[in-house]
Amino acid sequence: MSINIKLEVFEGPFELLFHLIEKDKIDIYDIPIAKITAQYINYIKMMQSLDIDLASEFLVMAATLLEIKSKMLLPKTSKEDEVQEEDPREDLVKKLLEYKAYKDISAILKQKLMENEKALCKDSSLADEIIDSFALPDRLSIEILMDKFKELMNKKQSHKDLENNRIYRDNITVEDKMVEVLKALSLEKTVYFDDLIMECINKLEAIITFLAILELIKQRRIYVEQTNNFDKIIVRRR
Amino acid sequence: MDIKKIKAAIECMLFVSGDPVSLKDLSAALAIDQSTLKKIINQLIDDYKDITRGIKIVEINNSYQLCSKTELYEFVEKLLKPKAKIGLSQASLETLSIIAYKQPVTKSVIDSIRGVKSDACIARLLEKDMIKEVGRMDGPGRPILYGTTNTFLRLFGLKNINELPPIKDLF
Amino acid sequence: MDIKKIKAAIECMLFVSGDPVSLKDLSAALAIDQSTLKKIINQLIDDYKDITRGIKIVEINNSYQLCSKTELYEFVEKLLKPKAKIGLSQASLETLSIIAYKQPVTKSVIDSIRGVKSDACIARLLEKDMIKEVGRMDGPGRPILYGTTNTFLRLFGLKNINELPPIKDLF
Repeated sequence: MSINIKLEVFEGPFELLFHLIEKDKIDIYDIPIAKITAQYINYIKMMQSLDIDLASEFLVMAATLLEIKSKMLLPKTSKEDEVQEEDPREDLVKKLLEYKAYKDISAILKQKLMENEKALCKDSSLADEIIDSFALPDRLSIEILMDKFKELMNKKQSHKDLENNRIYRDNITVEDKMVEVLKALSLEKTVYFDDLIMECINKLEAIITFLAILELIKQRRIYVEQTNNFDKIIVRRR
Repeated sequence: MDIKKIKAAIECMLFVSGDPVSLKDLSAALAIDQSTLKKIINQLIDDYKDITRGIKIVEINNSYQLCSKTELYEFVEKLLKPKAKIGLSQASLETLSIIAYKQPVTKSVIDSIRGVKSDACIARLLEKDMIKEVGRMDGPGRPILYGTTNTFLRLFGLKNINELPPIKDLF
Repeated sequence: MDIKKIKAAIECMLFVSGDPVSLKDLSAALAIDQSTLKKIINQLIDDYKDITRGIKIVEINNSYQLCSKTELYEFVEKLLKPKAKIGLSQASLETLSIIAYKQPVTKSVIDSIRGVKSDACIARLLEKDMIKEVGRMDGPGRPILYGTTNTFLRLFGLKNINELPPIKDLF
Protein backbone atom coordinates (compact mmCIF):
# COMPACT_ATOMS: atom_id res chain seq x y z
CA MET A 1 0.00 0.00 0.00
CA SER A 2 1.37 3.32 -0.91
CA ILE A 3 0.79 6.45 1.02
CA ASN A 4 0.29 9.67 -0.85
CA ILE A 5 1.65 12.63 0.97
CA LYS A 6 0.88 16.00 -0.51
CA LEU A 7 3.61 18.20 0.74
CA GLU A 8 3.74 21.84 -0.05
CA VAL A 9 7.16 23.25 -0.68
CA PHE A 10 7.86 26.59 0.87
CA GLU A 11 10.43 28.97 -0.46
CA GLY A 12 11.27 30.37 2.95
CA PRO A 13 10.19 30.51 6.59
CA PHE A 14 7.88 33.50 6.04
CA GLU A 15 6.01 31.64 3.35
CA LEU A 16 5.56 28.64 5.64
CA LEU A 17 4.40 30.83 8.53
CA PHE A 18 1.87 32.54 6.29
CA HIS A 19 0.56 29.22 5.17
CA LEU A 20 0.00 28.18 8.81
CA ILE A 21 -1.64 31.51 9.68
CA GLU A 22 -3.95 31.50 6.69
CA LYS A 23 -4.85 27.85 7.10
CA ASP A 24 -6.31 28.48 10.56
CA LYS A 25 -7.59 31.98 9.74
CA ILE A 26 -5.51 33.43 12.53
CA ASP A 27 -5.50 37.13 13.30
CA ILE A 28 -2.01 38.20 12.36
CA TYR A 29 -1.95 40.86 15.10
CA ASP A 30 -2.68 38.24 17.76
CA ILE A 31 -0.81 35.10 16.78
CA PRO A 32 -1.25 32.18 19.22
CA ILE A 33 2.49 31.71 19.35
CA ALA A 34 2.57 28.36 21.18
CA LYS A 35 0.25 26.75 18.66
CA ILE A 36 2.00 28.19 15.62
CA THR A 37 5.43 27.25 16.97
CA ALA A 38 4.30 23.66 17.47
CA GLN A 39 2.90 23.47 13.95
CA TYR A 40 5.99 25.08 12.47
CA ILE A 41 8.33 22.67 14.23
CA ASN A 42 6.16 19.72 13.21
CA TYR A 43 6.50 20.74 9.60
CA ILE A 44 10.26 21.03 9.88
CA LYS A 45 10.46 17.60 11.52
CA MET A 46 8.38 16.11 8.73
CA MET A 47 10.68 17.64 6.12
CA GLN A 48 13.71 16.27 7.92
CA SER A 49 12.19 12.79 8.19
CA LEU A 50 11.64 12.87 4.44
CA ASP A 51 15.28 13.81 3.98
CA ILE A 52 14.40 17.07 2.32
CA ASP A 53 17.17 19.60 2.52
CA LEU A 54 16.09 22.50 4.65
CA ALA A 55 17.57 25.91 4.25
CA SER A 56 19.18 27.15 7.43
CA GLU A 57 16.72 30.06 7.42
CA PHE A 58 13.95 27.65 8.47
CA LEU A 59 15.90 26.64 11.56
CA VAL A 60 16.67 30.25 12.43
CA MET A 61 12.96 31.00 12.34
CA ALA A 62 12.22 27.99 14.58
CA ALA A 63 14.68 29.39 17.11
CA THR A 64 13.07 32.83 16.85
CA LEU A 65 9.61 31.35 17.45
CA LEU A 66 10.84 29.43 20.49
CA GLU A 67 12.44 32.56 21.86
CA ILE A 68 9.21 34.54 21.47
CA LYS A 69 7.27 31.70 23.07
CA SER A 70 9.55 31.62 26.10
CA LYS A 71 9.40 35.39 26.48
CA MET A 72 5.63 35.24 26.51
CA LEU A 73 5.69 32.61 29.22
CA LEU A 74 7.71 34.82 31.54
CA PRO A 75 5.55 36.16 34.33
CA LYS A 76 4.93 39.87 34.18
CA THR A 77 6.38 41.52 37.25
CA SER A 78 3.88 44.30 37.63
CA LYS A 79 0.97 45.91 35.86
CA GLU A 80 3.00 49.02 34.95
CA ASP A 81 5.65 46.88 33.30
CA GLU A 82 3.02 45.28 31.19
CA VAL A 83 2.01 48.60 29.71
CA GLN A 84 5.56 49.55 28.82
CA GLU A 85 6.86 46.16 27.75
CA GLU A 86 6.51 45.60 24.08
CA ASP A 87 4.84 42.50 22.74
CA PRO A 88 7.59 39.97 21.90
CA ARG A 89 5.65 39.14 18.74
CA GLU A 90 5.81 42.69 17.43
CA ASP A 91 8.98 42.37 15.36
CA LEU A 92 7.86 39.15 13.79
CA VAL A 93 4.44 40.56 12.91
CA LYS A 94 6.07 43.61 11.33
CA LYS A 95 8.31 41.45 9.20
CA LEU A 96 5.45 39.17 8.23
CA LEU A 97 3.34 42.13 7.16
CA GLU A 98 6.14 43.61 5.12
CA TYR A 99 6.75 40.30 3.41
CA LYS A 100 3.01 39.94 2.78
CA ALA A 101 2.84 43.40 1.19
CA TYR A 102 5.48 42.45 -1.37
CA LYS A 103 3.96 39.03 -1.92
CA ASP A 104 0.61 40.67 -2.68
CA ILE A 105 2.11 43.28 -4.96
CA SER A 106 4.06 40.61 -6.84
CA ALA A 107 0.75 38.99 -7.77
CA ILE A 108 -0.45 42.30 -9.22
CA LEU A 109 2.82 42.77 -11.08
CA LYS A 110 2.60 39.24 -12.43
CA GLN A 111 -0.77 40.11 -13.93
CA LYS A 112 0.72 43.20 -15.56
CA LEU A 113 3.63 41.19 -16.91
CA MET A 114 1.36 38.55 -18.42
CA GLU A 115 -0.51 41.26 -20.29
CA ASN A 116 2.44 43.38 -21.41
CA GLU A 117 4.99 40.71 -22.27
CA LYS A 118 2.82 40.03 -25.30
CA ALA A 119 3.87 43.38 -26.72
CA LEU A 120 7.06 42.52 -28.53
CA CYS A 121 9.65 44.90 -29.85
CA LYS A 122 12.08 44.69 -32.67
CA ASP A 123 15.77 44.07 -32.15
CA SER A 124 18.14 46.91 -32.83
CA SER A 125 20.31 45.13 -35.41
CA LEU A 126 19.05 47.40 -38.19
CA ALA A 127 20.36 50.45 -36.34
CA ASP A 128 23.67 48.65 -35.67
CA GLU A 129 23.91 47.88 -39.35
CA ILE A 130 23.33 51.52 -40.33
CA ILE A 131 25.80 52.81 -37.74
CA ASP A 132 28.43 50.36 -38.95
CA SER A 133 27.91 51.62 -42.49
CA PHE A 134 29.07 55.11 -41.50
CA ALA A 135 32.61 56.00 -42.47
CA LEU A 136 35.27 55.64 -39.79
CA PRO A 137 37.05 58.83 -38.77
CA ASP A 138 40.72 59.19 -39.67
CA ARG A 139 41.87 58.54 -36.16
CA LEU A 140 40.30 56.66 -33.27
CA SER A 141 41.21 56.74 -29.61
CA ILE A 142 42.49 53.46 -28.24
CA GLU A 143 40.99 54.33 -24.85
CA ILE A 144 37.50 53.70 -26.24
CA LEU A 145 38.48 50.17 -27.01
CA MET A 146 40.21 49.57 -23.70
CA ASP A 147 37.28 50.94 -21.69
CA LYS A 148 34.84 48.77 -23.61
CA PHE A 149 36.89 45.67 -22.96
CA LYS A 150 37.23 46.45 -19.24
CA GLU A 151 33.49 47.07 -19.00
CA LEU A 152 32.74 43.72 -20.64
CA MET A 153 35.09 41.80 -18.41
CA ASN A 154 33.79 43.48 -15.26
CA LYS A 155 30.21 42.73 -16.26
CA LYS A 156 31.09 39.13 -16.84
CA GLN A 157 32.86 38.92 -13.49
CA SER A 158 29.93 40.22 -11.47
CA HIS A 159 27.46 37.94 -13.23
CA LYS A 160 29.67 34.99 -12.55
CA ASP A 161 29.92 35.90 -8.89
CA LEU A 162 26.17 36.01 -8.55
CA GLU A 163 25.62 32.78 -10.37
CA ASN A 164 28.03 31.07 -8.06
CA ASN A 165 26.38 32.45 -4.97
CA ARG A 166 29.53 34.19 -3.88
CA ILE A 167 30.19 37.58 -2.46
CA TYR A 168 32.25 39.53 -4.95
CA ARG A 169 35.36 39.52 -2.80
CA ASP A 170 35.36 35.79 -2.21
CA ASN A 171 37.55 33.55 -4.26
CA ILE A 172 36.15 31.09 -6.72
CA THR A 173 36.43 27.46 -5.59
CA VAL A 174 37.56 24.41 -7.51
CA GLU A 175 34.09 22.91 -6.94
CA ASP A 176 32.43 25.94 -8.57
CA LYS A 177 34.73 25.63 -11.52
CA MET A 178 34.08 21.89 -11.88
CA VAL A 179 30.38 22.64 -12.15
CA GLU A 180 31.10 25.33 -14.74
CA VAL A 181 33.25 23.04 -16.85
CA LEU A 182 30.60 20.31 -16.77
CA LYS A 183 27.98 22.91 -17.68
CA ALA A 184 30.05 23.99 -20.68
CA LEU A 185 30.34 20.33 -21.69
CA SER A 186 26.61 19.81 -21.36
CA LEU A 187 26.07 22.42 -24.09
CA GLU A 188 28.75 21.12 -26.41
CA LYS A 189 30.35 17.70 -26.54
CA THR A 190 33.84 19.13 -26.65
CA VAL A 191 35.46 22.34 -25.57
CA TYR A 192 38.97 23.58 -26.08
CA PHE A 193 41.17 23.75 -23.05
CA ASP A 194 42.40 27.10 -24.39
CA ASP A 195 38.87 28.49 -24.48
CA LEU A 196 38.23 27.48 -20.88
CA ILE A 197 41.40 29.27 -19.83
CA MET A 198 40.89 32.29 -22.08
CA GLU A 199 37.48 32.95 -20.62
CA CYS A 200 38.97 33.34 -17.17
CA ILE A 201 38.96 36.78 -15.63
CA ASN A 202 42.30 36.58 -13.87
CA LYS A 203 45.24 34.31 -13.21
CA LEU A 204 43.71 32.87 -10.06
CA GLU A 205 40.63 31.76 -11.95
CA ALA A 206 42.81 30.22 -14.65
CA ILE A 207 44.73 28.20 -12.05
CA ILE A 208 41.50 27.07 -10.43
CA THR A 209 40.13 26.09 -13.83
CA PHE A 210 43.22 23.98 -14.37
CA LEU A 211 42.80 22.28 -10.97
CA ALA A 212 39.11 21.67 -11.69
CA ILE A 213 39.96 19.98 -14.98
CA LEU A 214 42.55 17.76 -13.24
CA GLU A 215 40.01 16.82 -10.59
CA LEU A 216 37.37 15.98 -13.20
CA ILE A 217 39.86 13.78 -15.05
CA LYS A 218 40.71 12.01 -11.80
CA GLN A 219 37.01 11.46 -11.12
CA ARG A 220 36.72 10.06 -14.67
CA ARG A 221 33.97 12.51 -15.57
CA ILE A 222 35.83 14.04 -18.51
CA TYR A 223 38.81 13.15 -20.63
CA VAL A 224 41.33 15.24 -22.41
CA GLU A 225 43.12 14.57 -25.66
CA GLN A 226 45.75 16.06 -27.88
CA THR A 227 46.39 14.60 -31.31
CA ASN A 228 49.89 15.91 -31.86
CA ASN A 229 52.42 17.84 -29.86
CA PHE A 230 51.46 21.54 -29.69
CA ASP A 231 47.95 20.84 -30.99
CA LYS A 232 45.05 22.42 -29.16
CA ILE A 233 44.00 20.31 -26.18
CA ILE A 234 40.41 19.10 -26.43
CA VAL A 235 38.27 18.44 -23.36
CA ARG A 236 35.49 15.88 -23.84
CA ARG A 237 32.73 14.66 -21.59
CA ARG A 238 32.53 10.96 -20.84
CA MET B 1 8.10 70.89 -41.74
CA ASP B 2 4.66 69.48 -42.40
CA ILE B 3 3.17 67.65 -39.43
CA LYS B 4 2.41 64.62 -41.62
CA LYS B 5 6.04 64.33 -42.58
CA ILE B 6 7.10 64.72 -38.94
CA LYS B 7 4.88 61.79 -38.01
CA ALA B 8 6.38 59.71 -40.80
CA ALA B 9 9.90 60.63 -39.69
CA ILE B 10 9.14 59.66 -36.09
CA GLU B 11 7.76 56.31 -37.17
CA CYS B 12 10.78 55.76 -39.39
CA MET B 13 13.32 56.60 -36.66
CA LEU B 14 11.59 54.49 -34.02
CA PHE B 15 11.37 51.58 -36.46
CA VAL B 16 15.05 51.67 -37.36
CA SER B 17 16.20 52.12 -33.79
CA GLY B 18 14.30 49.21 -32.25
CA ASP B 19 15.46 50.36 -28.83
CA PRO B 20 13.72 53.20 -26.98
CA VAL B 21 14.64 56.66 -28.35
CA SER B 22 14.63 59.65 -26.02
CA LEU B 23 12.46 62.69 -26.67
CA LYS B 24 15.68 64.69 -26.61
CA ASP B 25 17.31 62.72 -29.43
CA LEU B 26 14.14 62.80 -31.53
CA SER B 27 13.87 66.54 -30.99
CA ALA B 28 17.48 67.06 -32.08
CA ALA B 29 17.11 64.92 -35.19
CA LEU B 30 13.90 66.69 -36.25
CA ALA B 31 14.99 70.18 -35.12
CA ILE B 32 11.67 70.64 -33.30
CA ASP B 33 11.38 71.76 -29.69
CA GLN B 34 10.57 69.02 -27.20
CA SER B 35 7.18 70.28 -26.03
CA THR B 36 5.80 70.64 -29.57
CA LEU B 37 7.24 67.25 -30.45
CA LYS B 38 5.68 65.66 -27.39
CA LYS B 39 2.25 66.86 -28.56
CA ILE B 40 2.81 65.39 -32.01
CA ILE B 41 3.97 62.08 -30.55
CA ASN B 42 0.85 61.95 -28.38
CA GLN B 43 -1.25 62.48 -31.51
CA LEU B 44 0.71 59.72 -33.22
CA ILE B 45 0.10 57.40 -30.25
CA ASP B 46 -3.61 58.04 -30.81
CA ASP B 47 -3.31 57.42 -34.57
CA TYR B 48 -1.83 54.00 -33.81
CA LYS B 49 -4.97 53.07 -31.88
CA ASP B 50 -6.68 52.63 -35.24
CA ILE B 51 -7.89 49.07 -35.70
CA THR B 52 -5.88 48.58 -38.90
CA ARG B 53 -2.61 49.16 -37.07
CA GLY B 54 -0.64 46.24 -35.63
CA ILE B 55 1.95 48.22 -33.72
CA LYS B 56 1.93 50.90 -31.06
CA ILE B 57 4.23 53.42 -29.43
CA VAL B 58 5.04 52.92 -25.76
CA GLU B 59 6.47 55.63 -23.55
CA ILE B 60 9.17 54.65 -21.08
CA ASN B 61 11.02 57.26 -19.00
CA ASN B 62 10.53 60.00 -21.59
CA SER B 63 11.69 57.67 -24.35
CA TYR B 64 9.58 56.06 -27.03
CA GLN B 65 9.66 52.61 -28.53
CA LEU B 66 7.63 50.71 -31.12
CA CYS B 67 6.00 47.48 -29.92
CA SER B 68 3.54 45.03 -31.36
CA LYS B 69 -0.01 45.22 -30.03
CA THR B 70 -0.72 42.70 -27.27
CA GLU B 71 -4.14 41.79 -28.65
CA LEU B 72 -2.48 40.45 -31.82
CA TYR B 73 -0.09 38.20 -29.92
CA GLU B 74 -1.89 35.06 -31.09
CA PHE B 75 -0.77 35.69 -34.68
CA VAL B 76 2.84 36.30 -33.71
CA GLU B 77 2.71 33.10 -31.72
CA LYS B 78 1.39 31.16 -34.71
CA LEU B 79 3.99 32.62 -37.03
CA LEU B 80 7.11 32.49 -34.91
CA LYS B 81 6.20 29.37 -32.93
CA PRO B 82 5.96 29.54 -29.16
CA LYS B 83 8.86 31.73 -28.20
CA ALA B 84 9.74 31.40 -24.55
CA LYS B 85 7.78 33.77 -22.35
CA ILE B 86 9.56 35.79 -19.72
CA GLY B 87 8.80 33.08 -17.17
CA LEU B 88 9.56 34.47 -13.74
CA SER B 89 9.18 32.22 -10.71
CA GLN B 90 7.21 33.39 -7.68
CA ALA B 91 10.50 33.88 -5.85
CA SER B 92 11.93 36.03 -8.66
CA LEU B 93 8.74 38.07 -8.83
CA GLU B 94 8.93 38.75 -5.09
CA THR B 95 12.56 39.77 -5.41
CA LEU B 96 11.70 42.02 -8.35
CA SER B 97 8.83 43.65 -6.43
CA ILE B 98 11.12 44.47 -3.53
CA ILE B 99 13.74 45.94 -5.89
CA ALA B 100 11.08 47.94 -7.75
CA TYR B 101 9.69 49.58 -4.63
CA LYS B 102 12.86 49.91 -2.58
CA GLN B 103 15.39 50.82 -5.26
CA PRO B 104 18.27 51.42 -4.94
CA VAL B 105 18.50 48.42 -2.63
CA THR B 106 21.16 45.93 -1.52
CA LYS B 107 20.90 42.16 -1.57
CA SER B 108 20.95 41.94 2.21
CA VAL B 109 17.82 44.11 2.50
CA ILE B 110 16.07 41.89 -0.05
CA ASP B 111 17.18 38.75 1.80
CA SER B 112 15.91 40.10 5.09
CA ILE B 113 12.47 40.97 3.71
CA ARG B 114 12.08 37.63 1.97
CA GLY B 115 13.59 35.64 4.82
CA VAL B 116 15.71 33.65 2.37
CA LYS B 117 18.77 34.13 0.18
CA SER B 118 17.96 35.86 -3.09
CA ASP B 119 21.23 35.33 -5.00
CA ALA B 120 19.80 33.01 -7.61
CA CYS B 121 16.78 35.27 -8.19
CA ILE B 122 18.98 38.33 -8.58
CA ALA B 123 21.21 36.52 -11.07
CA ARG B 124 18.18 35.51 -13.13
CA LEU B 125 16.70 39.02 -13.04
CA LEU B 126 20.05 40.49 -14.18
CA GLU B 127 20.23 37.95 -16.96
CA LYS B 128 16.73 38.84 -18.13
CA ASP B 129 17.68 42.54 -18.03
CA MET B 130 14.90 43.31 -15.54
CA ILE B 131 17.28 44.79 -12.98
CA LYS B 132 20.75 46.32 -13.07
CA GLU B 133 23.49 47.43 -10.74
CA VAL B 134 22.95 51.11 -10.11
CA GLY B 135 25.93 51.72 -7.85
CA ARG B 136 27.53 50.65 -4.63
CA MET B 137 26.69 51.61 -1.10
CA ASP B 138 29.31 53.37 0.98
CA GLY B 139 30.61 51.46 3.95
CA PRO B 140 32.17 48.06 4.59
CA GLY B 141 32.15 45.67 1.64
CA ARG B 142 30.62 48.39 -0.56
CA PRO B 143 27.59 46.20 -1.39
CA ILE B 144 26.01 46.47 -4.84
CA LEU B 145 22.80 48.50 -5.15
CA TYR B 146 20.14 47.21 -7.51
CA GLY B 147 17.43 49.04 -9.44
CA THR B 148 14.99 48.24 -12.24
CA THR B 149 15.67 48.76 -15.96
CA ASN B 150 13.72 50.23 -18.86
CA THR B 151 13.07 46.66 -19.98
CA PHE B 152 11.28 46.13 -16.67
CA LEU B 153 9.11 49.21 -17.27
CA ARG B 154 8.23 48.11 -20.78
CA LEU B 155 7.42 44.53 -19.82
CA PHE B 156 5.20 45.65 -16.97
CA GLY B 157 3.53 48.37 -19.04
CA LEU B 158 4.79 51.28 -16.93
CA LYS B 159 5.83 54.70 -18.25
CA ASN B 160 8.08 55.28 -15.28
CA ILE B 161 8.64 54.04 -11.76
CA ASN B 162 5.98 56.37 -10.31
CA GLU B 163 3.34 54.37 -12.14
CA LEU B 164 3.90 51.32 -9.94
CA PRO B 165 0.65 50.35 -8.22
CA PRO B 166 0.54 51.75 -4.67
CA ILE B 167 1.76 49.34 -2.04
CA LYS B 168 0.05 49.04 1.32
CA ASP B 169 1.49 51.63 3.64
CA LEU B 170 2.87 49.71 6.56
CA PHE B 171 5.65 51.61 8.08
CA MET C 1 -12.01 37.88 -39.83
CA ASP C 2 -12.45 41.56 -40.51
CA ILE C 3 -10.12 42.91 -43.21
CA LYS C 4 -9.01 45.71 -40.88
CA LYS C 5 -7.87 43.22 -38.27
CA ILE C 6 -6.09 41.17 -40.93
CA LYS C 7 -4.13 44.25 -41.95
CA ALA C 8 -3.21 44.91 -38.33
CA ALA C 9 -2.14 41.29 -37.86
CA ILE C 10 0.07 41.43 -40.97
CA GLU C 11 1.76 44.61 -39.77
CA CYS C 12 2.23 43.08 -36.33
CA MET C 13 3.77 39.86 -37.65
CA LEU C 14 6.09 41.60 -40.09
CA PHE C 15 7.21 44.01 -37.36
CA VAL C 16 8.06 41.33 -34.83
CA SER C 17 9.71 39.06 -37.36
CA GLY C 18 12.06 41.71 -38.76
CA ASP C 19 13.15 39.26 -41.43
CA PRO C 20 11.16 38.61 -44.63
CA VAL C 21 8.09 36.43 -44.03
CA SER C 22 6.76 34.21 -46.83
CA LEU C 23 3.22 34.54 -48.12
CA LYS C 24 2.80 30.87 -47.23
CA ASP C 25 3.67 31.40 -43.56
CA LEU C 26 1.46 34.49 -43.31
CA SER C 27 -1.41 32.60 -44.90
CA ALA C 28 -1.01 29.72 -42.44
CA ALA C 29 -0.87 32.01 -39.40
CA LEU C 30 -3.96 33.93 -40.51
CA ALA C 31 -5.83 30.90 -41.91
CA ILE C 32 -6.58 32.81 -45.12
CA ASP C 33 -5.90 31.45 -48.61
CA GLN C 34 -2.83 32.86 -50.32
CA SER C 35 -4.54 34.60 -53.23
CA THR C 36 -6.99 36.50 -51.00
CA LEU C 37 -4.14 37.36 -48.65
CA LYS C 38 -2.00 38.62 -51.51
CA LYS C 39 -4.76 41.06 -52.48
CA ILE C 40 -4.98 42.34 -48.92
CA ILE C 41 -1.20 42.76 -48.68
CA ASN C 42 -1.23 44.73 -51.93
CA GLN C 43 -3.89 47.01 -50.44
CA LEU C 44 -1.75 47.35 -47.34
CA ILE C 45 1.29 48.24 -49.45
CA ASP C 46 -0.83 51.06 -50.89
CA ASP C 47 -1.94 52.16 -47.41
CA TYR C 48 1.71 52.55 -46.43
CA LYS C 49 2.20 55.04 -49.28
CA ASP C 50 0.35 57.58 -47.15
CA ILE C 51 2.57 60.55 -46.36
CA THR C 52 2.19 60.09 -42.58
CA ARG C 53 3.80 56.64 -42.72
CA GLY C 54 7.52 56.19 -42.15
CA ILE C 55 7.77 52.54 -43.08
CA LYS C 56 6.83 50.42 -46.06
CA ILE C 57 6.38 46.80 -47.05
CA VAL C 58 8.77 45.40 -49.64
CA GLU C 59 8.11 42.20 -51.53
CA ILE C 60 11.04 39.89 -52.18
CA ASN C 61 10.47 36.50 -53.82
CA ASN C 62 6.93 36.12 -52.50
CA SER C 63 8.08 37.17 -49.04
CA TYR C 64 7.35 40.43 -47.30
CA GLN C 65 9.43 42.61 -45.03
CA LEU C 66 8.98 45.93 -43.28
CA CYS C 67 11.56 48.59 -44.18
CA SER C 68 12.06 52.23 -43.40
CA LYS C 69 11.22 54.65 -46.23
CA THR C 70 14.34 55.70 -48.13
CA GLU C 71 13.19 59.32 -48.45
CA LEU C 72 13.32 59.60 -44.65
CA TYR C 73 16.88 58.30 -44.35
CA GLU C 74 18.20 61.78 -43.52
CA PHE C 75 16.38 61.62 -40.17
CA VAL C 76 17.73 58.18 -39.37
CA GLU C 77 21.20 59.48 -40.08
CA LYS C 78 20.66 62.56 -37.89
CA LEU C 79 19.45 60.31 -35.09
CA LEU C 80 22.22 57.74 -35.28
CA LYS C 81 25.23 59.85 -36.30
CA PRO C 82 25.76 61.51 -32.92
CA LYS C 83 25.56 58.08 -31.27
CA ALA C 84 28.26 56.77 -33.55
CA LYS C 85 30.97 59.39 -33.77
CA ILE C 86 33.44 56.59 -34.18
CA GLY C 87 31.47 54.91 -36.96
CA LEU C 88 30.98 51.71 -34.99
CA SER C 89 27.89 50.47 -33.18
CA GLN C 90 28.19 49.52 -29.51
CA ALA C 91 27.88 45.87 -30.50
CA SER C 92 30.71 46.09 -33.04
CA LEU C 93 32.90 48.08 -30.67
CA GLU C 94 32.47 45.36 -28.03
CA THR C 95 33.35 42.67 -30.54
CA LEU C 96 36.39 44.61 -31.78
CA SER C 97 37.69 45.16 -28.24
CA ILE C 98 37.54 41.43 -27.50
CA ILE C 99 39.32 40.57 -30.74
CA ALA C 100 42.00 43.20 -30.10
CA TYR C 101 42.79 41.97 -26.60
CA LYS C 102 42.30 38.24 -27.01
CA GLN C 103 43.56 37.63 -30.54
CA PRO C 104 43.76 35.12 -32.07
CA VAL C 105 40.27 34.29 -30.89
CA THR C 106 37.32 32.19 -32.05
CA LYS C 107 33.76 33.39 -32.52
CA SER C 108 32.57 31.13 -29.70
CA VAL C 109 34.84 32.88 -27.18
CA ILE C 110 33.56 36.29 -28.38
CA ASP C 111 29.95 35.10 -28.11
CA SER C 112 30.53 33.76 -24.64
CA ILE C 113 32.08 37.01 -23.36
CA ARG C 114 29.38 39.19 -24.94
CA GLY C 115 26.55 36.79 -24.04
CA VAL C 116 25.03 37.21 -27.52
CA LYS C 117 25.76 36.05 -31.05
CA SER C 118 28.37 38.18 -32.79
CA ASP C 119 28.10 36.89 -36.37
CA ALA C 120 26.73 40.10 -37.84
CA CYS C 121 29.28 42.28 -36.03
CA ILE C 122 32.15 40.09 -37.17
CA ALA C 123 30.89 40.29 -40.76
CA ARG C 124 30.74 44.09 -40.60
CA LEU C 125 34.17 44.41 -38.98
CA LEU C 126 35.61 42.17 -41.73
CA GLU C 127 33.94 44.41 -44.29
CA LYS C 128 35.50 47.49 -42.71
CA ASP C 129 38.87 45.76 -42.79
CA MET C 130 39.27 46.16 -39.02
CA ILE C 131 39.70 42.41 -38.46
CA LYS C 132 40.75 39.42 -40.54
CA GLU C 133 40.94 35.67 -40.36
CA VAL C 134 44.37 34.78 -39.06
CA GLY C 135 44.09 31.02 -39.20
CA ARG C 136 42.07 28.10 -37.96
CA MET C 137 42.13 26.29 -34.71
CA ASP C 138 43.05 22.59 -34.84
CA GLY C 139 40.44 20.10 -33.77
CA PRO C 140 36.79 19.44 -34.53
CA GLY C 141 35.10 22.02 -36.73
CA ARG C 142 38.39 23.87 -37.17
CA PRO C 143 36.87 27.20 -36.13
CA ILE C 144 38.20 30.42 -37.63
CA LEU C 145 40.56 32.53 -35.54
CA TYR C 146 40.22 36.30 -35.80
CA GLY C 147 42.79 39.03 -35.27
CA THR C 148 43.14 42.73 -36.01
CA THR C 149 44.50 44.22 -39.24
CA ASN C 150 46.99 46.90 -40.19
CA THR C 151 44.04 49.19 -40.90
CA PHE C 152 43.06 48.70 -37.26
CA LEU C 153 46.58 49.63 -36.07
CA ARG C 154 46.64 52.71 -38.29
CA LEU C 155 43.22 53.97 -37.17
CA PHE C 156 44.07 53.58 -33.51
CA GLY C 157 47.55 55.01 -33.96
CA LEU C 158 49.42 51.90 -32.86
CA LYS C 159 52.74 50.67 -34.24
CA ASN C 160 51.96 47.10 -33.34
CA ILE C 161 49.61 45.11 -31.21
CA ASN C 162 51.95 45.20 -28.18
CA GLU C 163 51.17 48.89 -27.90
CA LEU C 164 47.62 48.18 -26.77
CA PRO C 165 47.25 49.73 -23.33
CA PRO C 166 47.64 47.00 -20.70
CA ILE C 167 44.63 46.09 -18.60
CA LYS C 168 45.30 45.50 -14.95
CA ASP C 169 44.32 42.15 -13.48
CA LEU C 170 43.86 40.60 -16.89
CA PHE C 171 46.29 38.52 -18.78
